[in-house]
Amino acid sequence: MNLDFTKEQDMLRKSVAEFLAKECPFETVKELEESEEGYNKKQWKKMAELGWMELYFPEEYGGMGDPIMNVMIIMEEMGKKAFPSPYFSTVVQCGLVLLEGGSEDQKKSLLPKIAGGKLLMSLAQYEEDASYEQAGINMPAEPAGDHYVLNGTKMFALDANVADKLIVAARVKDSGVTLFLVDAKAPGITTTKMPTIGMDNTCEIIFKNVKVPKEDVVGGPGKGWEILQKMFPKAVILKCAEMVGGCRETVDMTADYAKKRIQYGKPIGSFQAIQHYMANMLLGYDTSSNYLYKVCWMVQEGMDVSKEIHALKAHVNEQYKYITERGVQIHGGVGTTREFNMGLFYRRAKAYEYVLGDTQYHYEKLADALNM
Amino acid sequence: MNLDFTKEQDMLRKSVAEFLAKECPFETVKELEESEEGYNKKQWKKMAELGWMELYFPEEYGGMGDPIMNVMIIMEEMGKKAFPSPYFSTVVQCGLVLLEGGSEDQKKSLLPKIAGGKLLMSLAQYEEDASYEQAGINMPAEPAGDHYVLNGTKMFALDANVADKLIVAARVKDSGVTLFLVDAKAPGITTTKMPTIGMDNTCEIIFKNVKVPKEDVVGGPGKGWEILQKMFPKAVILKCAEMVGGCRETVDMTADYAKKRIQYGKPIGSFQAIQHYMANMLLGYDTSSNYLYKVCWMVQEGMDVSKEIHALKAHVNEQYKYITERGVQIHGGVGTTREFNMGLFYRRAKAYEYVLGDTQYHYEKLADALNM
Amino acid sequence: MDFEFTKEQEALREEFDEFFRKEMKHAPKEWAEGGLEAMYHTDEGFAFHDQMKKKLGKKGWLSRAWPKEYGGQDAPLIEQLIFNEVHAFHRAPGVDNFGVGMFAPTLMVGGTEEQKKRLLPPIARGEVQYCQGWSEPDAGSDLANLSTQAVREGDYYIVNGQKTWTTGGHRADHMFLLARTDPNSTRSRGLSIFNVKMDLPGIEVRPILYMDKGHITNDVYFKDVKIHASELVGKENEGWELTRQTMNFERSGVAGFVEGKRTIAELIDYAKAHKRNGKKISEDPVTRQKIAKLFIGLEVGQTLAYRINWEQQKGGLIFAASAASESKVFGSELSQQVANVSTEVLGMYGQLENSKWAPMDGKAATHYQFCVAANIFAGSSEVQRNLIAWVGLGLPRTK
Amino acid sequence: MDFEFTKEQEALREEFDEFFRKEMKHAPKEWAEGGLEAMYHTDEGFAFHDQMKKKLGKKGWLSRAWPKEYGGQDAPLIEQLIFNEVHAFHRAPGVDNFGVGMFAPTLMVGGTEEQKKRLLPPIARGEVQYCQGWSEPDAGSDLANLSTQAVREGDYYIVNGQKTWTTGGHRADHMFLLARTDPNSTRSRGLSIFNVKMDLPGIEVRPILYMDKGHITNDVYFKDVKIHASELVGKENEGWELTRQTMNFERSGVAGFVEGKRTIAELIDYAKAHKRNGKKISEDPVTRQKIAKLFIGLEVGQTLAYRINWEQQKGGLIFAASAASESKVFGSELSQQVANVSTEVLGMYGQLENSKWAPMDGKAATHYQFCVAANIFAGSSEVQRNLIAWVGLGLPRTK
Repeated sequence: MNLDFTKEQDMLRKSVAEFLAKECPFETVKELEESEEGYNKKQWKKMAELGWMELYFPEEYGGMGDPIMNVMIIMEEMGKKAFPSPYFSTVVQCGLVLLEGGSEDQKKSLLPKIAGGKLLMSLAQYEEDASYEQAGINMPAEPAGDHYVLNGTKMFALDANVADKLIVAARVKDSGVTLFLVDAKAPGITTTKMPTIGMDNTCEIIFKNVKVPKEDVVGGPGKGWEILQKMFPKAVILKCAEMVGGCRETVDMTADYAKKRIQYGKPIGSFQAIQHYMANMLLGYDTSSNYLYKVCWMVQEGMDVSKEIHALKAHVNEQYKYITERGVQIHGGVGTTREFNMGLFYRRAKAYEYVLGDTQYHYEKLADALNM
Repeated sequence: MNLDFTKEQDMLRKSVAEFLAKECPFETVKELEESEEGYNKKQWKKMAELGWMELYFPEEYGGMGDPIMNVMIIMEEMGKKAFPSPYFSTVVQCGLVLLEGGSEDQKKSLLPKIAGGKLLMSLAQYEEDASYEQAGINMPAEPAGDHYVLNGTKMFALDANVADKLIVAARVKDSGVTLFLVDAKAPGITTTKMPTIGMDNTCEIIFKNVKVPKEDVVGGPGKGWEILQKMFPKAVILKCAEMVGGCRETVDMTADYAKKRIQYGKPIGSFQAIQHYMANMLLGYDTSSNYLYKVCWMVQEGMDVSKEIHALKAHVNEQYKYITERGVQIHGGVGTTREFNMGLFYRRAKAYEYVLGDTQYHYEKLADALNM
Repeated sequence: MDFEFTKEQEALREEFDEFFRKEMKHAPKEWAEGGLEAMYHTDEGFAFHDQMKKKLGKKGWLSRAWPKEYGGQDAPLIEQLIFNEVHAFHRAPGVDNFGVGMFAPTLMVGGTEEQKKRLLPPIARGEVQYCQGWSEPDAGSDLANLSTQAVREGDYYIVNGQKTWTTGGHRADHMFLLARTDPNSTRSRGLSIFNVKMDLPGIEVRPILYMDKGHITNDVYFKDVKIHASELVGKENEGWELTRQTMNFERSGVAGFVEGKRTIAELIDYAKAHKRNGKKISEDPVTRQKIAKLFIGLEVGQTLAYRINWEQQKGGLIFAASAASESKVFGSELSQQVANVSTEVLGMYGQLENSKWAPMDGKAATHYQFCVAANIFAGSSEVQRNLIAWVGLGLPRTK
Repeated sequence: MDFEFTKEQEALREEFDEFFRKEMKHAPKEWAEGGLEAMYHTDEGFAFHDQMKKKLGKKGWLSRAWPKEYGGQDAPLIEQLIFNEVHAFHRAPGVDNFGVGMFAPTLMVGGTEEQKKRLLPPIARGEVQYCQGWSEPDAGSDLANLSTQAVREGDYYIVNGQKTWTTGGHRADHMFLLARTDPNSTRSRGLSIFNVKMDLPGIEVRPILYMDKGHITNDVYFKDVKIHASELVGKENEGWELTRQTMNFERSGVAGFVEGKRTIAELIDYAKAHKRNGKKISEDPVTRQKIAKLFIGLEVGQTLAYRINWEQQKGGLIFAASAASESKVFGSELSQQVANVSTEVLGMYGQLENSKWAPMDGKAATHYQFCVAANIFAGSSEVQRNLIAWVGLGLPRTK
């Protein structure tokens, strides 16, 4: 047992933190939130240059073959800064789908582009009934000669408005859920940003007779759910890392405020009610972060995490919401304002609950995994 | 709208409180809990003399025809003193079943005896699967000439160990749930007290070829569930009254303690954490008592309470548990002891949750009533 | 004990209901999201409020519970409660809580005859819009720490300082201001109340944007603002005591519970009408129990509000003071639960702001963001719990 | 970062597991309900503990993590954690936490060579049973308020006063006592630690019965008790400081999380094996989610305990101190949740004390009664949260 990060990992964390502190202070975060594109292209390019995107891709696809824990560190730091970018959709979700299910050709052609910051991607999985389950994927993909034709509507697709390519989950009759690589600007595609509490790039995508060549199926017809399931635990861990980073920042920012803000002649952090809220917040962070590290390690080791992955997402969902909610409460009025930064985290906590399954979904899946 | 009790009701409350304070201090409560019979016969006789048992029976059955709110007042005061007696089983549950479903003969012969304190009764409804539902009543009653034969086991019957008569819910083939008046000492009946957290008279009753004459059916074959349902809202209100009384006593006793107990040089009631717990406790009491009064009034007026009765029991269950649990916490060590009285209420809160449906049951029934 | 409304009261309820049912058909689309943002953020929303206010004024409904001598109808407090229930159910605007609910009582208790005659009628007629000048940057929960100064010079007071969290300050034409008139005083002594016109020279209103960029509250700066001495309400230096005498006006908090009930009724409708994973959302037992719990809270909260109204009517101020704090903290935290459960039951749709995709006009996401403010403003939940412990239970008042 | 146990550690776990699996077959029926009551209430229960303690002593497992110079094996703290996990999983007795866990570290840090040689071996061999003489009627959460006096007279200290909540005082042959040796001192200064034989003249032990009549704790009265000066541990008047130096012994709280996991595994088994209203209890979604939530708490708690153990091993005492408080408060409140959910899932059976009718040997009802004590004793949840805020976050220490 060795629960310390390596020196290299500490250095990586430091470099990410320094970059973000310099490149994307909270004022910039708010500007990006309000922009149509929702991210900054120059920052994106620099991140690619720093190697953040190629990090965990195998060397043969232009990557560095780093363990997932290094990506986790990057995501934690992004979470601390409430940093908006298509990293999760492109590098994590679509990158993993390609890695787990793509053909050699697909990997060789796309992964290096992702690694180089030259390709943005979005995963279009969910549909109108907002189900996280396989059964919720019902958009038809009709075979027609050497291609498929997609018709229907995808919802809640992250960063589809800026993506170059989409990975679309659709149902092929008699085969099942199938993933398609689709040009985001292909004829028949209409992408619209939906206004969300996260002020992020959550999109509706309407497909009208969109043709996809058969060679752009990822992993073969009917293999879609299996591939998504392979991506799932890793993506959960990395989204949780982002949330845990947000928890840490919220705890720190709130403790600072509680030490400085004077009411009734003393710092509000000396009131027992505030101390007890903050004790709970720290507990929420410490349990979340340590469990994150453990489950990340398990995935890295190839261990079964069929229980742990649900426990992790549910716990982190609930703690992030709790910590940011108490963070607002302790800050009082300023915590509710756009000017101050507390609201950034409070809003993200709710938005991220919906990414890869909300709490109730994970409770139920965990109960399944516990053989109940 | 007039949310005050009448002067007569205030006087009734006072007289009940005074009687119990004199006759059954907490030391006596503990002795009774430890006794096999679980109540005091002399007290019971005096209560009858004071008219507590005849109160709400109609005059033609030896009663006074008082409104149910007066019984509610008695139960609230009993709850304050954690008073153990077969009042709920005999007067409330069985009294109401007879009133709602009994024949004139049955009412005329039994209600005056109950009113006079000369008859103890117990309702034997639940069975091995511990269901609160009609479908949980499966003990067979086989017709055989001019009688029925009961075979099976009833569980969680209150005060069956001291009862003279039982009302037994059993299933008659092709008719359904049927109630039987059964002599508690009839041949073939074995009654055993079960050790419970409430240290009360919760019993198992085994029936082995117990013969019951057909005239001892209450309300006719297949009428059992309907009669139980008529008893149900009134009994819930009165059990809730007992719980609300316990909430009040706990809040008062804990506030007193918090004002007197010194730690770190000042009363613990001056610590913000304790103040906030106690604010929640008072809120729990105030919401419970006012809602109790309202729903009791509705029942008294013959109004539909199909939503309210479930809301009431669930809310009072949860508040009684919360209030007593925090009561123990604020008392610290002494709150956990047999010598001090806090534990009496803490234990009862859990025990009473199981009477007439636990919280989860009532949530689900309320959802039904909300047409979900 | 009797919870029944009289026939007259039921008729009144029907009259209120019919009025709002009709009027709310004209609500602009900005109104749909609900909450303070609907009222203060957009011109359309505020105009809707302003028109409704005048209509209510014409009906005399803004001042029904006021004494007749001040232009009211001496209606019992229970009628005010009925009005509040119907008003809340329809999520209607038209009541300027700062003017009608707070400043008018202050005037009735502490104003001069001249002030009452001059200031009450426009409030009753819905012609003015007030804001409340209390909070300051260093006086949030600790209101007694106010530092805005009002210095007497001849017939005027010269005011300097900064107010903050001034809800609707950018929409108001009047403020009732709490300022320090005794420069040597500390804590709650030495404060005075003023009626202030917002267009006086030296007053500057700057927006504070909410986390979702909504404009509700403001900073209000005073630089050598001259306020005529006739605008001092009550005795100089005794403003704090005066505000404490205005508590026996309807403050049961019933509105929040009624509105919550409407929200969960809408949520139930949604859950019954929509499927997820092939099953009606309303069939999911966990969802059912979550909603059942909310309903219970709203039921018991509403009943507590009735009790508060009753005790206020009787003059039982100590119970009413503690219980009003109970109603406030219970109501605001319950409202937060409603927001939480709404965003959960709607699933991914719970994150959507008002748009063509958003169920319930995006109320869930909007409410999720605004509910936290309710635990902070108008006495934080911590302050309320302190008060309940002190007033309701007599626990020692130490900070 | 690496959460893996070495092969040697896994073998050790296996060895512990085999031992307890075998030994627990001999548990008397009184043991079934679990908890402190099983150990201290009945003679049979205590005898089982006592025999197990001697067996563990013989194996050297009570002192594995002690330094070799004091008879230990210098085992890394992680091995202690493994032992604690297996021990907790089997709900086994045999570890006198007061002797092994608390007094032995005190001796190692502050005892004289003579004391270490005299007192540590019997503890390591499981031959003695300690109790802790700290709490007093006026010093519960506020331990520094102790008033029991120890006055030096010649070679002896004369002790007068009263201790309370002395867990197992009626079963112990020794007490480690905290008493005031400087009569002019207040608060935490002027206290000293003594090793006290319980059979000394003038010591009287009187039972305090728990709310269910169980005998676990005691009042212990001291009347002119003569304690030889050689029993003073550490420097006179510096007992408080000494107790604070013993924190780097395994105190991760892992045991509670492991036992909780076993309890919910049993609960799941019950829910799968029993039907209510014609459906397996385990199929009820509300029950499923309640149990899932408990599992999550236990998982993350256990992982936090690993972190604490790791930081202690590294000597990261500040984090470990704060996190040990976190583990304590989280663990005890979670244990309470386990008790709540158990009594709920069992339905009416949840109220049954150990008897032929009671599922899980009546553990649910027993646990429901005892879980509240865990939030109070050994540092109440309020004290723990204060400490977390002060130590873990540097918030100002005011009371």
